Amino acid sequence: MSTQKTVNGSPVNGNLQAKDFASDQEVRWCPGCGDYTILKQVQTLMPKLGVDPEQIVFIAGIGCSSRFPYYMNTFGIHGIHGRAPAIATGLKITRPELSVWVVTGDGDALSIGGNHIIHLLRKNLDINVLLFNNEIYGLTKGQYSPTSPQGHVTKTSPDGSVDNPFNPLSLAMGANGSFLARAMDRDPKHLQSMLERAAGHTGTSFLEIYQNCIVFNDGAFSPYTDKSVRDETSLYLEDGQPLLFGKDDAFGLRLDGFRPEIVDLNSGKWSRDDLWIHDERDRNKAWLLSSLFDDNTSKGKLPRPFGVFLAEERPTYEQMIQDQISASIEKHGKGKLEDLLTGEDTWTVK
Amino acid sequence: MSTQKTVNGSPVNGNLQAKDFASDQEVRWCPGCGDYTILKQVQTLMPKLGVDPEQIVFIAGIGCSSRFPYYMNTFGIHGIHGRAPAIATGLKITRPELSVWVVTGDGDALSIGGNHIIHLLRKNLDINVLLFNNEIYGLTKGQYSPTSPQGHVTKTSPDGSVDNPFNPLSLAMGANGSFLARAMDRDPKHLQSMLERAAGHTGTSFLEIYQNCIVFNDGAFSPYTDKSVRDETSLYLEDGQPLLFGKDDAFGLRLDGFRPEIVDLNSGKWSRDDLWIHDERDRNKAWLLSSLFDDNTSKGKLPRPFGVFLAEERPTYEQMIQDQISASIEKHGKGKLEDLLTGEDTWTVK
Amino acid sequence: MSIVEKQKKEVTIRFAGDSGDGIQLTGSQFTSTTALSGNDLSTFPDYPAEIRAPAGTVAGVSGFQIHFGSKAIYTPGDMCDVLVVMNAAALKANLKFLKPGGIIIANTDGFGKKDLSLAKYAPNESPIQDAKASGYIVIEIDVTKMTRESLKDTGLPVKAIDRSKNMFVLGVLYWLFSRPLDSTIQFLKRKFAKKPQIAEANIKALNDGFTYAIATELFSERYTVDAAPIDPGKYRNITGNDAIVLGIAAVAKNSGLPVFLGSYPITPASEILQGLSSLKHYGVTTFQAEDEIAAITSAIGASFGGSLGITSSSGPGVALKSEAIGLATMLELPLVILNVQRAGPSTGLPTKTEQSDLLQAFYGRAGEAPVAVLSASSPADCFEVTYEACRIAVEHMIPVMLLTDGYIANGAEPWKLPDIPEIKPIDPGYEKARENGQDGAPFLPYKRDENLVRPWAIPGTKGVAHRIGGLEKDHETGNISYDPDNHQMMTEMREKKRDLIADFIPGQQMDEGNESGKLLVVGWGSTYGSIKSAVSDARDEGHDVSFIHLRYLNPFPKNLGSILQGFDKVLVPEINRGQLSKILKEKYLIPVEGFNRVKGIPLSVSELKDKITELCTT
Amino acid sequence: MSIVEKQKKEVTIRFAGDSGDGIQLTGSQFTSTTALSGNDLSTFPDYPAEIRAPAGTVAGVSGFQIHFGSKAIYTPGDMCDVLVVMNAAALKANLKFLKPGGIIIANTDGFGKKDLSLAKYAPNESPIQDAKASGYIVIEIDVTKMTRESLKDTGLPVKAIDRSKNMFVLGVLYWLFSRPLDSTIQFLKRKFAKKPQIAEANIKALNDGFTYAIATELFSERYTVDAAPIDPGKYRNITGNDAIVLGIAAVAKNSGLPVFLGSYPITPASEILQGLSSLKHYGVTTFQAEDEIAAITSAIGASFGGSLGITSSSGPGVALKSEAIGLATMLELPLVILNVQRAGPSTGLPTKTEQSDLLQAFYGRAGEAPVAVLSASSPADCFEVTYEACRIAVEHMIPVMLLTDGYIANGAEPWKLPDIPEIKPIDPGYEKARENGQDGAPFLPYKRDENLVRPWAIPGTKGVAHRIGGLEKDHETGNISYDPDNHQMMTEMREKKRDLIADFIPGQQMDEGNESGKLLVVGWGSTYGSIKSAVSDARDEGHDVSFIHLRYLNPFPKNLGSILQGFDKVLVPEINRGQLSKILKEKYLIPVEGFNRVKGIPLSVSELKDKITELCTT
Ligand SMILES: Cc1ncc(C[n+]2csc(CCOP(=O)(O)OP(=O)(O)O)c2C)c(N)n1
Ligand SMILES: Cc1ncc(C[n+]2csc(CCOP(=O)(O)OP(=O)(O)O)c2C)c(N)n1
Ligand code: SF4
Ligand code: SF4
Ligand SMILES: [Mg+2]
Ligand SMILES: [Mg+2]
Repeated sequence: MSTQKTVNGSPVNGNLQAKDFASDQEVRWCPGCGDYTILKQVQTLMPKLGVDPEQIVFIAGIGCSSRFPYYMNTFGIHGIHGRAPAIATGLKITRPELSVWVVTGDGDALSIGGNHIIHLLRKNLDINVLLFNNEIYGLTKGQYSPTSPQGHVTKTSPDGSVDNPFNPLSLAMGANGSFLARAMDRDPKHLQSMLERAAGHTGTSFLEIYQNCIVFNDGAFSPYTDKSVRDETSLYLEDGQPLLFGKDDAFGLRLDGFRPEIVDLNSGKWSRDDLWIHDERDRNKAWLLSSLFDDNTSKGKLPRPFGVFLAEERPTYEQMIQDQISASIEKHGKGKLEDLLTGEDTWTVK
Repeated sequence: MSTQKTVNGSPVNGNLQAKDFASDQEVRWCPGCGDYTILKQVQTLMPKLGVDPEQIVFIAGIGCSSRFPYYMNTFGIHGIHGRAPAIATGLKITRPELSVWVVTGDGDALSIGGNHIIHLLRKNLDINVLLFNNEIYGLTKGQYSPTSPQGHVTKTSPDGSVDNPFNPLSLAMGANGSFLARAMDRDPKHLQSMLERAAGHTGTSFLEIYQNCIVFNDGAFSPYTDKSVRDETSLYLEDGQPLLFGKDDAFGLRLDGFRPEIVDLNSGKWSRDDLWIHDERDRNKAWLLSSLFDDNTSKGKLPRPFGVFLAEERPTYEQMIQDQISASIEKHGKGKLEDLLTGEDTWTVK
Repeated sequence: MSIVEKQKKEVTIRFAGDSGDGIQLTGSQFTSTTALSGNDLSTFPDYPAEIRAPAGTVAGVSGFQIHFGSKAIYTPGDMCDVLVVMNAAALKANLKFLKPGGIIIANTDGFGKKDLSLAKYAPNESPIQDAKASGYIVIEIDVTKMTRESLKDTGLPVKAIDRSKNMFVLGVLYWLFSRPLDSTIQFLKRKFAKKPQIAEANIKALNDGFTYAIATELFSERYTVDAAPIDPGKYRNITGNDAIVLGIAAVAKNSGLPVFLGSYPITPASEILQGLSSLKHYGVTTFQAEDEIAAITSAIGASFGGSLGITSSSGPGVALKSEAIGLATMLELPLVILNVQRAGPSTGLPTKTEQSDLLQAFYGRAGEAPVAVLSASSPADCFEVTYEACRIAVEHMIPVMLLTDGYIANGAEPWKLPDIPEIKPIDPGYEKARENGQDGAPFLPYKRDENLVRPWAIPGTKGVAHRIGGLEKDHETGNISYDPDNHQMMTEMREKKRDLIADFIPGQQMDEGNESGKLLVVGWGSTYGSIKSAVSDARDEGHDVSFIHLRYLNPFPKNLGSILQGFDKVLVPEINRGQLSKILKEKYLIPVEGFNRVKGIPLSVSELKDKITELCTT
Repeated sequence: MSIVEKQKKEVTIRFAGDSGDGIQLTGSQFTSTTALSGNDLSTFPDYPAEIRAPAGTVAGVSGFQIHFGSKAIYTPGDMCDVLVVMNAAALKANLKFLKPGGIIIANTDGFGKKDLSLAKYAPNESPIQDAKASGYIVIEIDVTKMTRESLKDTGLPVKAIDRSKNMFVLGVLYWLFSRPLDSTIQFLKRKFAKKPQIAEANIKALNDGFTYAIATELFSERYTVDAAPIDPGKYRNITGNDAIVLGIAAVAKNSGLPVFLGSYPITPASEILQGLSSLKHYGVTTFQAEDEIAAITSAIGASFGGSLGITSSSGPGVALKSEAIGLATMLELPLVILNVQRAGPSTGLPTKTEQSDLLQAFYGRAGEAPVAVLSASSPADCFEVTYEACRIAVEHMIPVMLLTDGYIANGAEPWKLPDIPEIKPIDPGYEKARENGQDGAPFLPYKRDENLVRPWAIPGTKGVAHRIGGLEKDHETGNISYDPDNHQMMTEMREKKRDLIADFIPGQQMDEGNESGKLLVVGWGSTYGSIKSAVSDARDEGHDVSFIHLRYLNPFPKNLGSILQGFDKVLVPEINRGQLSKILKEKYLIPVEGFNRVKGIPLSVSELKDKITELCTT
C-alpha cells in the first residue's frame, strides 16, 4: 500500500516506512556482506527522521560501502574516492536545511580521504558520517587498509602489514570531533540506536561501524561478535552509567588514576560505586575510552567499548556562516549591484 | 677557516660548525621574521648530529617556512605544497641511514598536507618534522590557516574565521604520533634543546614551533613571548618534574580527577608534592597536556605547555621493512631472475 | 631659460622604489588623474616576489608602470619614457626598462653608500653619473631633504614626514605632465579624513613638489597629453581579479542564482577568494577549503544543491582538480573553474605570467572528459567573460574552464561600467516538483533536451529524488550501466553537448583588418594588448595583416575555420610553446606560424611587430 | 554412427559459469594443454564486476575465452565457436558471443526453475530449446549427476565431489579437441599434493568426462588443430600486469639498481603492486601509500635517494598525480608512471578497457611539462616495454609515462622467455664523490651533458650536496632564478631533452606491408592484436594495406613522418574518440581517418576489417 502513497518513487508526506526509502536498484553486495544489515537499519531509521525523502541526501566516495546511495530512495551522490566529506560540505553550507549523510569506508575515509574527514570534524558541519570499517579494501579485492591490524596478511602485504593502524575514534578526537560513537553490523538493535543518536546530534556525527567483509576479511570482528566471547570483549557505554561488561555484567572498569583496570564485581572486593561512570560530555574520559584498543583475541585484555563516546554541542559551521550572512545584510543591506560595480573611484567621459 | 675545511660547500669530516651548514643562498624572509631564529638554531644543532652534511636531507613543501632547505648546506628538496612528508617517506624507506628532516608550515602540514602528516605519524618513520606554526598563510600574504583562532580577521575572513582551529599536538596524538613537542622562536635556548630531543628520538618526531609572522600575523604568540605575561601563560615541561609556572614558579598544576587546576604554591594550601608530575611516556597525560589549549589572553586561564609532551619508543616503519627484506632473503635467498621469469608453468617449442 | 611645452601622443612612466616608499599609491594616484584628464591608459604593478625582501635590496623593489596617451592604449608599454627611482636598488632593477635617452627622476638621498652596497653596486660605481654618461637625462632631487624642508612646520615626527616623500615626487610629475592636483587632493582628504594633519602634510608636499619643479626649473621641457577618443560613459579602473569578483557578484545578484565559491589560496588567484569573501550580502558564499580537491568537490556539492559552484586557482591547483573535473563531466552539473595561469611547470615562477595551461584545460583529465574553455583578453574583459562562463555552465549543465593569467589578474585598465538592465539574467531552470498523482512517468535525470542538456533537479524538490555518480550511467535513468553501446552513446553525447555550445555563442569578429588577406594573427587571452598594438602599428605602416582574438576556445566559434581559410599565413603569438597553434593545426590542418615566448612577462610589442612585418614582406 | 574427424585452423572456446564453478581454472588448464600441443593462442578472462554478485545471477557470471590455432593468433577472438555454460545465467550473459550455428555445451543441472528465474528468464522460457530453435548445436550434459556418479566411490562429501564438475567438463572438451590429459593430470597432482584424495577425484572426473564423450557419442564431429609455426624457445603464459612485475624485477636484479614502487590500489592496476610486494628479495621495495599523491611523491623521494622511483595506477589516480609529475619534470629525476587505462571519464567502467588517457599523458599537467610516453601492445610486450621505460627514465633523467590498459593487463598470451644475458643492464651513472681538495670547481646539479641530461647526485655523496625544487632554476647552479631568459632557456631545454630521446630509440618498423601504398593503418597499445588480425585478413584478400604499431609515442620514432608521407590514406583505430589521430594531425598536418569505438571492449576485428577494405576500395 505504501506504493499507492508514492509517486515516482518519492513518497508523499504522511507516515512513511522503511521500504519507502529503498530505491529500485538491485543491491549488489556479496551475499552475507555486513553492508546489508547496515542498509536495512538505515532504511529503518529514515521514517523516524520525520522529513520527506527529497530533503535527505546520501553522499559517498568509492568502495563497496560507498555504493550505499544507489540503494536509498533519496537524493544521492556516488562521488570520487575519499571526497564525500568535501562534497557534503559544499552542499550543507549552501542547503543547511537538508539532512546530509556521508557513507564511507575505512579506505575511503581514512586513507585517501583522511584530510577531508579531519577537516570536516574540526569544522563541525551538521553532517552524519557513517564509517563502514571492515579493516580491508573490499571493492579492490583485499588489500590492507589504514585500520588493518599490524601483521595482517593481504594481497599487498604478503609478509604482513607493517603499518601501525589508525584508531579511528582517537583520530576523530584529535581532529576535535563533537560526536563520536561505535557500533557493529552484527548488533542491529544497538546499531539502530546509534544511528538515531547520530541523526539527533547537531554537528558532525562520526559513527564507526564494524562491518564484516565476508569475502576478503571474514571474521575481523569476531572477537566482538561471536556469541562465545563477545560478553568478555565488548563493553556497551551508557551515559551516566558505570562501565560494565562480561556475562551478567560480572566485570567492570575502574580508573586507578589514568589507568583503566578490570575489576571482578563478584570478588566482593569491588562494587559498582567504585566503577568508572560514563560521561558523554567529558572529552578527556572519551579519549581514554577511545584508547581502549588492545587486540582482544587474548583473554584478560581490556574490553572494546561500543556506544557514544562523546557528544558535545558546539555551533555548526553552516550556522556560523548563515549568521555572518545575516549580519552582513544587517550591516550593508542587500547588496546593490550598481554600487558594487561603481566602486569608489569613477570618472565620466563625455 | 672553516672555508679551508670545506670543498664545494661540503665540509670534510672533523669538527664542523654551524656556519658550515649555511648554504651560499641569500636568506629571503622578511626582516624580523621568526624563521631566522629557527634557521639559526637548526644550523647550530647540525654539528651535534655528528654526521656529514651529505648524510642530511631537508625536505619541505611550499610556504615561507618551506624555503628552509635552500638555506641549508645539505641535500634538500623544496617540494610541492603539503607533500613533504610523502617525499620524505619514499626517501627514508629506501635510504634509512640518512638523517631526514621535514620543514613545513601550518598550512602546508595541516591544510593541504593533513593526510600525509597523520599517515607519517602513525607509520612512525624516523623523520624529524619541524612545523613552523604562525597561524597564517604567510607566503600567499595573509589568509587564515587551520590553526588560526576562531574569529581571526584575515584577507579571506573579513568577518572573522568561522573555522574551529586544529590543535596540532592533539591531532598528532590522535594520529598516534610517538614524539610530540612544542617550542617557540622567541626562546632559542629551549628551542635548541627541543631540536636536540627531536633529533635524538627514533621514530617520527613532531615538533611544533610557534613562529611569529611579523608581516601578516604579528604578535600571534605574544601571550607566551611577551616578557610581561609569559611567566603566567607558559609552562615548561620537564620529565619527572611537577608542572610549575608563574614568576619564581609560584604556581603549579594539579589534577583533580581529570580536571587540571591551577594552585598557588604560596597559599600554603598546596605543596609541590600535590602537583601533576610530568611523565613523557604517559599517552593519556600527554593528551591532557595537549588539550591545555584555551586562549591565554585573559588571566586565570590554564597555561600553555612547552617542551616534550610524549616520547614513546616504537619500531620504525623503515626498520620493519628492512626486517622483512632480510627475512625474505633469508627465506628465498637472493632472488634469481631466471627462476622468476620462468615461473611455474612453461613449455618448449622446438 | 624658458621651458618648452611639448605635445605627446603617448607616454610611459615607471615608478620604482622600496616596498616602503608608497610606489603603488603614487602610481594609482597618477592613474586616476590621468584618467580624469581623459587619456586612455593601461597600468601594471611589478611587485617584488611573494614576501617582503630586506629594505634597500633589489629583491625589495616595488614598481608601477603606466602607459597613457591621446590615442587608444592597449598595454602598459614595453619600455618607459620616464623612470622615477626612489633609491639605488630601484635604478638597478629598472634601468633596463628605460628607453634610450629617457628621463630618470632620482631621489639622490637613496643613493648613499649604504644604498649602493645594498643594491649591490660596486663601491667605486656611481650609477647616476654612469646613467648620464650613457645618454639618459637624469633629474636629481634630494626628495627626503625637500620633503622635510616642506613639512618642517607641521610639527609631525620625521618618520611621518618622510612618508610624504612620494607625494612630493608626484607633485613634480604632475607639473611635468601639466596635470591638475585636485583629484589627488580630494583623495588625500578622503583617505586621511580621520587624520587631517596627515592629509594637510601630504597635500602640502604635493603642492611643494609641483612648485619646486617650476621654481628650480628642473626640466627644460614640459609635456601635455591630450584627451583620447574614448566612447562616452562612466569609467573606473579595474584589475582582472577584481573584474572576476564583480562578474560573479553580478551573476548572483542579477540572476538570483546563489553562487558558491570553493577555493584554496594560491598566487595569483587569491584575490578572487578574498574579494568575494566580503560579498556575502550579494548572495555569494565563499569557502576556504583545506585543499584544491576539497575546493572543487565542495563546489560540485553546492551545484548539486542548486547553487552555481565555482572554484578558483592557478595551474598547480587546477592540476589537482583534474580528477574532480572528470566527475563533474559525468554528473553534468554546472561548474566554473577559474584558472589564473602563472609561469610553470610545477611551482615555476608563481608571480610571473604565462599561458601554458591551455592544453591542460583541453585535455588534462582521464578518459574522454569534454569541458568548455573560455579566456579573457584584458582586466576589464574579465567581467563579461566570467558572466559568460557562468551562463554557459548553467544553461548547458557542464564544467566551464575560464583561463586568465597573472598579467591581467594584477594589471589594471579603465573599465566602462556596464548598463545593468542590459545584463541578461541566467535562468537556472530547475526541474519542477512532481506532486502526488500528477504525471506518473518516472523522473529521468539524464533525459536530455534538444541541446543534449539534462535537467537540474535539486534536493527538496518532490518527486525527482535521484542518485548520480562517476560510474557510466544509463542514458535516461542515470542508473549504473555497463552496456557497451550505452557507454559509446553517452561518451558521444557528452562531447556533442559541449560542441553544441557553438550554437549559443557569437560568431568570431575581426578585430583588425579584412576577412581575408596575406596574414592573419590569431590570439587568445592576455596577449590581446600586445598583439593589438603590434598589429595596428604594422597596419599603420601599410602591411596587409588582420587580427582575431579568441574568447571562446572550446568550442570555437563556428566561423573560425572559414576565416582561417581566407589567409595565406596564420601567426599565433602565445606566452607558451605553441599550445593554441597545436589545437588549430589539429582541428583545421593548416600550417601555423608560432610566436612563442616564455619569459614570465607579456609579449614585446616591438618584437612581435617585427615578426609580423617579416611575415608580411616575405 | 561414426564420428567425423575435422581439421581446424583456428577455434575459439568460451567457458562460462558461476564465480564458484572454477571457470578460470578450467580455462587456464585448457590453455596450458593447448600451448603444449604447439598451438598459438590468446586468452581473456571476463570476470564479473568488482565484487561477488549473488550466485546464479547474470551479474555473478565468470567467463574465460581462448582462441587458438595452427596459424598465428593475435586476439582472444570476437566470437566463439564453442560456448560452455554451467548454468542459465552463463548462457544468458554469453549467447551473444557465440557464432551462428555454434556449439553450446550446457550443464542441464544449471537450468532448473530456480536457475532460470535467478537468470531472469521468463517462467515460460526454456532457453535451451530456444537455442536449438535458433540453429545452435546444443550438447546437454547433466554434469552434476555424471560427476557424482563418477566419484560416488571416493567417499568424498557431495560438496567436495561437486567441485570436480569443471574437470568432468574439461575431460569432455579434451576429447572434442583431441587433446592429451597428462599435463592437467600432472597439474592436479602438484596442486593437491597435500590432498591426494582430492587429486585422485579430480583426475577421475577428468578421465570420465573424456570417456563419457566417447561412450555417449555426444558429438558427431571431433576436431584437431595442428601445431602452429611458432619460433622455438621456452614459453610461458603471462598477463600484462604480471609481465610488468617481471620487467621491473628484471631492472632491479639485472642493473643492481634499487627499485621503489609507491602505489595505491586501483582496478585494473592493483596486480602490479600486489605482484611486486612479494619480490623484496629481488631488490624491489613496495610502499602502499595513503593516496595517489603520496604514491608518486614517495617515488620522487626515492629517486632523489638513488632508487628508481615507479608509481602505478589507472586514469583517475594518474589525474591525481598531475601536479607531482610536473614537479618531477622540474627536478629532472628518473620516474616511471604506469597507467593501466580503464574506461572513463571519472570512475567510468572500472573493469572495462579503453585507451582514452593518451592526451592526459601528453598534456595533463600545468605549464610546459614534457614527459616521455610509451605504450605496450600485448600482455607479453609489457615486459620489454616496462624495461625500456625504466631505461629511458634513468638514462635521460625524466618522467616516463607507460600506457597499458585493462585488456592486456588481465589478458594472457604465450611469452617466449628472454635470454637474460641479452638484457642490457641500466647504468644509473650516479655523480661521483668529490674528495677534499680534488677539483675545486663547485658541483653544478643542472649542468647538462650533450643529451641535455643533468647529473644524478644522490645523498651520501661527498661534495655534491645540493637543493632542488619546483621553482624555476638557474640552468647550471640549480638555484632559484627569476631571470626571464633563463626561464625561456630551461623551458626549451626540458622539451629538447625529451625530444632527444628519439636518438636513443629504434626507428619505426613496418608490421605489415610496404613502406608506401594506398592505406597505412597506425595503431598503438592494446589494439595491436585486433588491428594485426584485421590487416592480415585484408591483405589475404589482396588489399594494399600496410600497418605500423607505435610503441614510442613521445617522442615518436624519427622516421614516422616519412612513413606517413608514403601513403594515400592513413587509418588510426583507437578505443577512444581519436586521441592519437589528433596528435598525428597536429604534428604532421596530414588528414587522418579514425576508427573509434568506446564500448569498454577490444575493437571488433571484423568491423575493422570492413573499414579497411572500404578504404582500400574507394
Ligand atoms: C582515485 C582513486 N583511487 C583508487 C581507487 C580504487 N579504489 C576504489 S575503492 C578503494 C578502497 C575501498 O576500500 P574502503 O574504502 O574500505 O571500502 P570497502 O570496499 O572496504 O567498503 C580503492 C582503493 C579509486 N576508485 N579512485
Ligand atoms: C597546490 C598548491 N596550492 C596552493 C599553493 C599556494 N600556497 C603556497 S604556500 C601556501 C600556504 C603557506 O602557509 P604555511 O604552510 O603556513 O607557510 P607559511 O608561509 O605561513 O610559512 C599556499 C596556499 C601552492 N603553492 N600550491
Ligand atoms: S567485498 Fe567484502 S565488503 Fe565488498 S561487498 Fe563483498 S563482502 Fe561486502
Ligand atoms: S610573510 Fe611572515 S612568515 Fe613569511 S617571511 Fe614574512 S614574516 Fe616570515
Ligand atoms: Mg573497507
Ligand atoms: Mg603559516
